[in-house]
Amino acid sequence: MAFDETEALDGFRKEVRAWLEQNCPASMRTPMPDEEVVWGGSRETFRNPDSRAWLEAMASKGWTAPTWPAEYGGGGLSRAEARILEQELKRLHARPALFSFGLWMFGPALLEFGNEAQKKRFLPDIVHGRTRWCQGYSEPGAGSDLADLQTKCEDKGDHYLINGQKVWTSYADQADWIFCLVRTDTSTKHEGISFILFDMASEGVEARPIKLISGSSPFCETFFTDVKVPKDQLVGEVNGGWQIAKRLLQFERSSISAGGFGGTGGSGILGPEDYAKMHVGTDALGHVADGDLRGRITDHKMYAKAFSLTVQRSTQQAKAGQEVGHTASILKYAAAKMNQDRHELLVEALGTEALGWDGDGFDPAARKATRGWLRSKGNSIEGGTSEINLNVVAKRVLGLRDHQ
Amino acid sequence: MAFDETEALDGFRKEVRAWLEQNCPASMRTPMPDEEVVWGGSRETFRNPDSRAWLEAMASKGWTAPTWPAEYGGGGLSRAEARILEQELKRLHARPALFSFGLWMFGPALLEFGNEAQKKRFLPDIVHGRTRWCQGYSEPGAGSDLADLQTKCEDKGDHYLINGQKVWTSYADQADWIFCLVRTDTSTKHEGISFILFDMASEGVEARPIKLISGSSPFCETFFTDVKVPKDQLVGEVNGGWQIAKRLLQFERSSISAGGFGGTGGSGILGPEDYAKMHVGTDALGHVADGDLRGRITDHKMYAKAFSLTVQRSTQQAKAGQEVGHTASILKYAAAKMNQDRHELLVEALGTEALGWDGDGFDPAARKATRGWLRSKGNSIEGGTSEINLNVVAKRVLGLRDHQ
Amino acid sequence: MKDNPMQFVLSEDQDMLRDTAFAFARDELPVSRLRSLRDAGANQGDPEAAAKLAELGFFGVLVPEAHGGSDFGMVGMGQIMEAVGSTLAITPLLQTAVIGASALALGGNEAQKAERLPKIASGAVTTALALDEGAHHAPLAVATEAERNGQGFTLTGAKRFVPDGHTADLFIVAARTFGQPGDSHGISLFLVPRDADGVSVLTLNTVDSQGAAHVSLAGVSVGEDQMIGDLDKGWDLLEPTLDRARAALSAEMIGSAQAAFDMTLDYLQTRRQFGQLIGSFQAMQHRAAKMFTELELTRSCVSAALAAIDEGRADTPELVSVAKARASETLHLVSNETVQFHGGIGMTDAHDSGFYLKRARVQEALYGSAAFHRDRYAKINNY
Amino acid sequence: MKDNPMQFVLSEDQDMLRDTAFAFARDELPVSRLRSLRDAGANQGDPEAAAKLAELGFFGVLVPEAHGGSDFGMVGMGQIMEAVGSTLAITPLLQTAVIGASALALGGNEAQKAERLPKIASGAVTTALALDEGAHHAPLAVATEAERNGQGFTLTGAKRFVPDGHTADLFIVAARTFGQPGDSHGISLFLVPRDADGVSVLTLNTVDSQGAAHVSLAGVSVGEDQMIGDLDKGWDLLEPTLDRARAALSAEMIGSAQAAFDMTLDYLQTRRQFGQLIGSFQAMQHRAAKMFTELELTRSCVSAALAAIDEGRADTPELVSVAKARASETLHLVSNETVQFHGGIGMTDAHDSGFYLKRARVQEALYGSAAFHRDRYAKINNY
Repeated sequence: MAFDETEALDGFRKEVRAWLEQNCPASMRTPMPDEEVVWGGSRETFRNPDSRAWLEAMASKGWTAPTWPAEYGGGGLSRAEARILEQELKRLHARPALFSFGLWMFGPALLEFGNEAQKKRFLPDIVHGRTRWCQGYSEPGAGSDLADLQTKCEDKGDHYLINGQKVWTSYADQADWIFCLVRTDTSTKHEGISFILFDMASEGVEARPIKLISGSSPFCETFFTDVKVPKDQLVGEVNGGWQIAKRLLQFERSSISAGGFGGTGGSGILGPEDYAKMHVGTDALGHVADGDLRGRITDHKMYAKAFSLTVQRSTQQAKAGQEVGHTASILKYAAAKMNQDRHELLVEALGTEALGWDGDGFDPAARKATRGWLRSKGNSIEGGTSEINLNVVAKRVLGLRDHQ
Repeated sequence: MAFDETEALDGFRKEVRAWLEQNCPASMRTPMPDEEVVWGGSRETFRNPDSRAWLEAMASKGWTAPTWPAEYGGGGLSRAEARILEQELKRLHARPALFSFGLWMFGPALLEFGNEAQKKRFLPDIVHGRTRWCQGYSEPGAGSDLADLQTKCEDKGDHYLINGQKVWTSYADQADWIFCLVRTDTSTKHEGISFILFDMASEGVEARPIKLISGSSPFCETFFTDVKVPKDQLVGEVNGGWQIAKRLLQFERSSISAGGFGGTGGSGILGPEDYAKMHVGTDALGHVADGDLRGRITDHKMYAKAFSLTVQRSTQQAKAGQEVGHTASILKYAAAKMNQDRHELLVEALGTEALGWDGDGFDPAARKATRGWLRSKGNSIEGGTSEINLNVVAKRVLGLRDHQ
Repeated sequence: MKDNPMQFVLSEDQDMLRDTAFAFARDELPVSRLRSLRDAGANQGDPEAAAKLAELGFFGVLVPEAHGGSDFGMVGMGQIMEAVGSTLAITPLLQTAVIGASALALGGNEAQKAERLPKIASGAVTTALALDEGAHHAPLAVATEAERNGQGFTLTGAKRFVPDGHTADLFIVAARTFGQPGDSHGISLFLVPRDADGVSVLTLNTVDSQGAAHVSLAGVSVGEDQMIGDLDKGWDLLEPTLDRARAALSAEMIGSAQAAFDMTLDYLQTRRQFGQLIGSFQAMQHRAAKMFTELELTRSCVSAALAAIDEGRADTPELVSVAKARASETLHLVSNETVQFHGGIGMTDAHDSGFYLKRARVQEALYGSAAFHRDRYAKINNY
Repeated sequence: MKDNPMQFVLSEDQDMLRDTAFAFARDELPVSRLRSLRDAGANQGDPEAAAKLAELGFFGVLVPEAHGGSDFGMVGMGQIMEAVGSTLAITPLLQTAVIGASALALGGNEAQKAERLPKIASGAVTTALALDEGAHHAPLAVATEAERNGQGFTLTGAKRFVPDGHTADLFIVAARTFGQPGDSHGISLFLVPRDADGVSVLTLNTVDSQGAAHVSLAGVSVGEDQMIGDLDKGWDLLEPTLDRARAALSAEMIGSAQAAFDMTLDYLQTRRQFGQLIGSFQAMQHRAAKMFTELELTRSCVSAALAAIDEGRADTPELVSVAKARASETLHLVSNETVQFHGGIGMTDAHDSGFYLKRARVQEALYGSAAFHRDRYAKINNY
């Protein structure tokens, strides 16, 4: 890197550090409890008042979207500068100012596929956390076969008319706007899909939260009945939505296999081995008395170790510019298996202690494990089922063909 | 049952018992070592001279094939009489006088599909153990897809000319004659197959024993080069061989899942738990010290117990006239898994003691287990692979359909 | 004795009983009933169902005719348990018709039998076994003390997760009259009414909505005549009673597993993806075929365990452990695959998959997990 | 220390070494070579291959430069082991280049290093670790006695299944100078020439045709100067040496597993059944994808174990046990599926499937089965 460049970056670092010292409230430098996460949008309550100031400060610099062009409210930073900002934020243990599907998924896609007017209109509100977006993809009839979607979008001359139903719409009941896949041509499959945006407050939109086997969830069923949508809210070409959709899925997949949403993080800090020692008992050496269970717990822990080592390996190899697509392709499947096995072992080690739902008489941590166990069953379904993952590995990675 | 009938049967029993006392040599009432098994045919050596007398005596009564019509050398017994003969033979712990694919597989099929001349010509020699038969079914190219066979059979006017290759032909190097599936029409698949018989001593027949990963085996590769076969040795209609073949397969499948040939019987009398106690060691209570291995051994033993109980159950239900096809359909698959798991655990429990091939330094019983372990890998392949078994269960039993 | 095979074919009477039970479960106790009880708060049992079961005489199946039962045996009881298991019905059958009836019929004295058994057979009284004190089944670990006092014993201890503990009229309490936790000698069994002084019951809201209770005994005094079986020799009565409970539970589990599998098979034959029935994908077909294989194998073990008890076979404990362990593994597999095969819809509370998954883990944990019974089987076989 | 991630990306030199090793294995030591050695009687090692490996300097990878080695480290050694594992080559690398070199480099005194290491690096001397005395790996169970005599020690005992015991020039014998079998304190290591008085070697014909030997020591006297490491403290040297052997063996195993998988994948893409490539059947595709997943996960564990040793990480033993256990489970799965996927042809001696299956069980048993390392991992993590 040329000398003056390095110098410029050093300067930038100083500047950032000073600004953060100035503008990052003390409470924003502490670990963040779930309820203080800021998702933005019209329903945001800012449980912790400092989080509002922090968001406004960051947004004023465009640093909630550091690499987006400044003209759309972004930080306009180079990759190098963005990395420095990231490092400095880490240095302070600063909380993320904003969680947002707009920042993670919709924004990047709009930058790539949207027209000038759309970018000017929607991106700044994302940067400032004024608009919260949700994703209208899955449908009851479609499931793994996403492109089989049926939500109808008719051209009514001066507007589009949308009728249909979406499912698994995360936070649809909390969002202000939705980016949505609709069918504009019923005569073909992938080539009949368009990508459209509309206000969740529009006439004819209804979102009903879905209750899971593990209890309440961020997911909704979302119904559209004669929803009118201005024509300038369709992104890209009519019937050209599928490529935008696929691009977006990449973001979603990666965030799930990295243990992002979907609660793959696991439940509580105690592992199956701890609960086994506690409830099954220990032998003279202080080891889990049941060697059968102990062996299965260890088999799982080794699998989990192998998983985290594989994440480290592919990250390092990617940094080194090596091809890691093959390795990465297995992570979603393995992450689901790992988290499900872990919870099965937690439940087994906890014995009857894991059989509580609510009310008294059970250790709350154990109840959390029970809910987590039920929720983990979704890991091999959400964001592409394990069966689909295995198909992809077999075909794209191993080069196995379909029946001819 | 009518009175006089019962009386007749009692009479028959007395008669059988007296005859057996008379004609079953003492040494034929003792457990039979492998090398004294009598397969008959021109190469039979009768290691134990008594076995020749015993075969001749039984054959003279037609009791090697009790229910076959007397005119073809059989015993001409009713089911009820045959059962009595069976009971009386058991009572004496009498050895089977003859092992024979002719008796078990070819004979019954010929009775059903052969013409009068063929029955008169071939069946008596089977009853008397004068002709030993082998089965020419599988081919290198076909594998699971048996009907894909390519061995060519051309009509040369006064004879057939056969060219091609068979594989997995059990005891082809020991047999006198072969019953063989050949292709008489290349324009269709199942409807182009014929069932033909010929002398293994014919010009152009060569049988080479196949060495398995476990060592020597009864299987052969069998080559046919311009083998001339008289036209009266084709059974049933030309191109009508497939239904005969299927009928025969039923016999083979059942005998394999019952642990018949293929050595699914397992190796030695000691089980994995015994070797684990011996080589892994025991705890203060005298239990296998490694709880991990102990649990997996027990899981297997329970599976084996479940298997034998299932065989008992379906046998009883069949006797009671209940439909047991569904239950029976899983036995071949389960038997293979059971025997393979058992041998894997034997090998694991034996540790380095299971790593011998031949020569000194290893317990012979352990070496037997090692060979048995290798041989057991064939259990999920021979007589229909486990994959084919699962397809059959899914489609015929569970009613799942193919892609439409 | 071990060699003559037990009876796998049902008698005509047992067949009829099975048909009756399945028809009743289907018509009167469908899964939708569990759902509405759950939505109404649940964890209160299902008295209405219990009353109907009583009318059918299902509580008397293990009660001698002399005491108002039909003495129909475990094979018969197993058919009923399988039926109620298939619809996840909430019933007092396991705790009352199996455990209560068995404990008294096998170990009660004439006075106790005459007083209690008719009420059990008629469904007038429900019982619950208060045994385990930790989170895992460990019948020998009983620490609850039974101290002699003038007219009988004083019980002090805490029982965790007592099934039906929140609804039963009468507890069968395992307590220690001698020795240390871990000893089989020194355990005695006592009948304790739920309303006795010193008994306190904490109702538990369980994941499967059946409910259960922690029961604590703070100096509860019981009369000499409330002891079932001989002093210090409760184990001789407790173990065969537990084996009956385990066999009956295994029958309930095979019923649940079969029903979940049938529901899944139906979905495989109707749900389409990529323009094909999902049941036409070979990977799904093989997994379904493997589940079917496990079900068939396990069904044989359950039948054998039930028959062995009726036939008084010496290898009963071994066969019971095989049945419970295999039933646990099979139900575990099937209940997981049921959710996975149904995909997203299977994850929703609106679908029944979750009910089978939740009940399965309760059934697995009760009276010994698969690992417990593998260990027991190995001990019996001395390795 | 445990938190800074170890190095997964190969250096340029390591990459070159890997390429050289794989090219050499492919060209000079293909599986067909194992077959011809086997057909010729086998169990005699492969001196010709050893000579070529020596020319390439592969015996000196763990030997300090001062003693004629390249001191290239375990990551480098692992690349070579993976390469020879991929073709099931018969080599003295594990016993000599890994174990012999490590024991002397880590624990030898200057004189021993100066005398022995150059010969090891040049391939002039081959070594074999005579450790286990039973059928299962149990390094603490050493019972062989080393009794003090005038000028040194007298060794008496029997070692079972010593890899390369039938070919090596020099044994590294673990013997007890103090304490009881089971104690780590009291084990000492000695160098014993195969031709020493009292040493008798029984060559074993093994299932994988590599051969091995039972070695008995009947009053073998060794000089004080033949002890490696400190008296009674052999464990401090033996354990890190074993961990290097286990990591190297795991690398060999991932090489074997990957090669068997590649052979199977090739068959899936060429063999037809029912008019379709067998690799186009979904059940086969899913099983292949699962094997690939296991291979990728295990590869990471092997790389981590090798790197951890070079980086001197505190969690090396734990990572080594993960690598060996996972390598065993993965190779076990792949070697079985290789035969099954190939069907009948895979069962014939004429096909290579059997060679992978047979070698796999030897590799699994050596220096701790998966169960041994699960237990070790659990102990290290105190549960």
